[in-house]
Amino acid sequence: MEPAVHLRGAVSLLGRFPALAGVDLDVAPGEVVLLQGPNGAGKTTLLRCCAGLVAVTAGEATVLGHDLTVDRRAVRRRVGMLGHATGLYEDLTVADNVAFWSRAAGARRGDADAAMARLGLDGRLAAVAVHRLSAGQRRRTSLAVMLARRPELWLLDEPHAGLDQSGRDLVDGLVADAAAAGATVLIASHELERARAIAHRSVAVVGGATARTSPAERDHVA
Amino acid sequence: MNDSTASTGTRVLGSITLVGFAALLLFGLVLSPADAAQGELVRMMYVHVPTAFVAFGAFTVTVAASVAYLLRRTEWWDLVAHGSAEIGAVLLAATLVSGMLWGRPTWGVYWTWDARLTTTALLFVLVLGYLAVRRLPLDRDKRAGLAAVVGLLLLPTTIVCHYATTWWRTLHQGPTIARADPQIDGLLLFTLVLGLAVFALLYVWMMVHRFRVLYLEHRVEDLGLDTAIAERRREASGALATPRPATGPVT
Amino acid sequence: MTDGWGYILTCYGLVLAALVVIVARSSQRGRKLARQVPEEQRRWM
Amino acid sequence: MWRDAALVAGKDLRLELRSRVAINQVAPFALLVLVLFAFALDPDRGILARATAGLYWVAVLFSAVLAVQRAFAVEVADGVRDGLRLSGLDPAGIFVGKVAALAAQLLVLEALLGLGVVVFYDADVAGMLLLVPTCLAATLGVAAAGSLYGILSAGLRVKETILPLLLLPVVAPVLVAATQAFEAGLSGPTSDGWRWLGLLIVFAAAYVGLGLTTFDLLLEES
Repeated sequence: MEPAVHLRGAVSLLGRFPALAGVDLDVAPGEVVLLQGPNGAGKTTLLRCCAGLVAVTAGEATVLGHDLTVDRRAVRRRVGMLGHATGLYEDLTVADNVAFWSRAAGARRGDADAAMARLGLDGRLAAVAVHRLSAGQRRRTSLAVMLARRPELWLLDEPHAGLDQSGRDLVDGLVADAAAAGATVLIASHELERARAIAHRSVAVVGGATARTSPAERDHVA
Repeated sequence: MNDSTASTGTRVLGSITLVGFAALLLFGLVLSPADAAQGELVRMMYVHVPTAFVAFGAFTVTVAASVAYLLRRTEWWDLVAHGSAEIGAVLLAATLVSGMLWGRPTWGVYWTWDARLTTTALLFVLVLGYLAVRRLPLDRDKRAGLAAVVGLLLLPTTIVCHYATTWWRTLHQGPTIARADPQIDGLLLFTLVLGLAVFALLYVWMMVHRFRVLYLEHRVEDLGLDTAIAERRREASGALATPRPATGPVT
Repeated sequence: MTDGWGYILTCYGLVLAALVVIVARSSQRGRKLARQVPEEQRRWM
Repeated sequence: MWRDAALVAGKDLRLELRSRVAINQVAPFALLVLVLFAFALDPDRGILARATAGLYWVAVLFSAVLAVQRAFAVEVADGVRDGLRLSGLDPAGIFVGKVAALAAQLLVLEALLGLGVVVFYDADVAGMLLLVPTCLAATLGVAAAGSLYGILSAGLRVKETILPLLLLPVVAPVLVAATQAFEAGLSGPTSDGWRWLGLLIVFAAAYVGLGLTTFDLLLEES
């Protein structure tokens, strides 16, 4: 089967800094892969490359069948990205935000409602403006936006950061469900224990390059 | 061989330009006659009109190169647009200064809010904005894209300038050359054409040099890049005892 | 009408001086950069 | 494209409804400019009456800079730009939506300012037939040029200073044409006024066209 993500010697420049200096990575469809490595190793850039947000300047890069060195836009509507930033309009309510972004992606109204319910955002919170939310609640809203878009490739950058216990469990559940439904998931995380538990395998990223893979721990995934 | 942006071609071109300037000074200040209406002041025209023409030509090149950059995305067009705008800005400044110095003795004021003056000043400000975008500390490609869009926008504004000129009736001289005024003295016309030719040559000469300077700036920027990638790779291999490429999927 | 030679000479002088300064600075910068870039990348020589 | 435009415009108007930045901050600023002109110029009505049209449009343009800054600050804050790029929204649709929302806000502002000049400057709005289409065409032009430069400068560190430098010279023809048309309109419509209106329409068309073709690039690279 064609891999969901295929990178070979991928180089990506942030200005004049080679954030990625030759990444090799193959991820099969439906696989959950943990990217681990120190700060500044290039994990975030790697995820942004896969989302088609950052240009791959050299090497091969194919995501969901789109050759990113030719066109990095077509892949975008098929991926969901949870970054450090929320990607939300501060002055709009939670419901407004989820409705806008999911409608932009062509999702049905029911998807948005279901996503909000899944993340515990229905009821009172739905009508609260985002700038009044706590960091964890914002994260949940971003996750709801992502869930409503039904991406085929999930790119999660530190998904557990800033969440309480139930929020973390929620993230793990979402990842498991996504993988079960056939979506591919890349997680960059420092919470190794938790992330290893949901990932099929992990890949070390150091100095803008991938280094090694560890054996799978797939028993934990339903 | 040599450590400059000059080549045989530019040396020849530069020599011709210098000789041209000497001739322009000779004809403009000595040989050409005083005008019946303007007196000696007509000599200002040999600087004012050619710089204006060549400046507008330079911005036309910038606009065309911006369009070409947006279509082709090659460094060449980016450098052409940039270099041409820089030279155009200098020439347009010369146009404004010579125009003011001409206006003071003829009209009694350095500046009037006449349509053509106003719109030329406006174009100057637009170009300053364009060059400000050019100096932004951004990625080269990003900056080139933004500058190309701003450069492209010089065109609609210049067209509106033109309409404003024809609609606002003012004291500015009409387009003298286009009418091919028969009263204009032969030597006077020759000097004007000489001025045009000399400033056009100057433009081409400076353009070649500016292009090369800007090209070198990019190459100097690139120099660090290979080292940076190598360093980044060393960081990767240093951190791991046994570096080897990632294996394929485990499926 | 005055003959206005003062204006004329100022005009010519200013414009020529500005051009000389700009050409000189540009060529100086060119020299400085050219020394840093390997010869094979300066194809015009 | 039209669906995306409606979605973005609706979102922007809702955002204004919730935050009320335009009505609580930009509109008072515009009135303040009018009052300051009255202070600066001899309170002798003669000068104000003669300069009314010009002062009106200067006030509109200064306020428009603020409105543009606001409209695009929300699009680049906290990862929203990445969201837009991933959203699958048509960039041309986003442009049209932004222009529509901006134009709607500017029109409200112009109505307020119109009331202001009638009250403070004792202007006589006789030539409504010319004034209204002039406002519409000028507003469309300013909104289109503003959106173009708004997205261009929004991601830059120097956005506050570079936006007026780039935008104000570009919309200067609007200032000239709208002022001339207003002067004609304030003293009863003449053929001269219609000609300036024509120029405004050409300007608006040019910038809408440019925006449709280049917004994609600006969203990508600014």
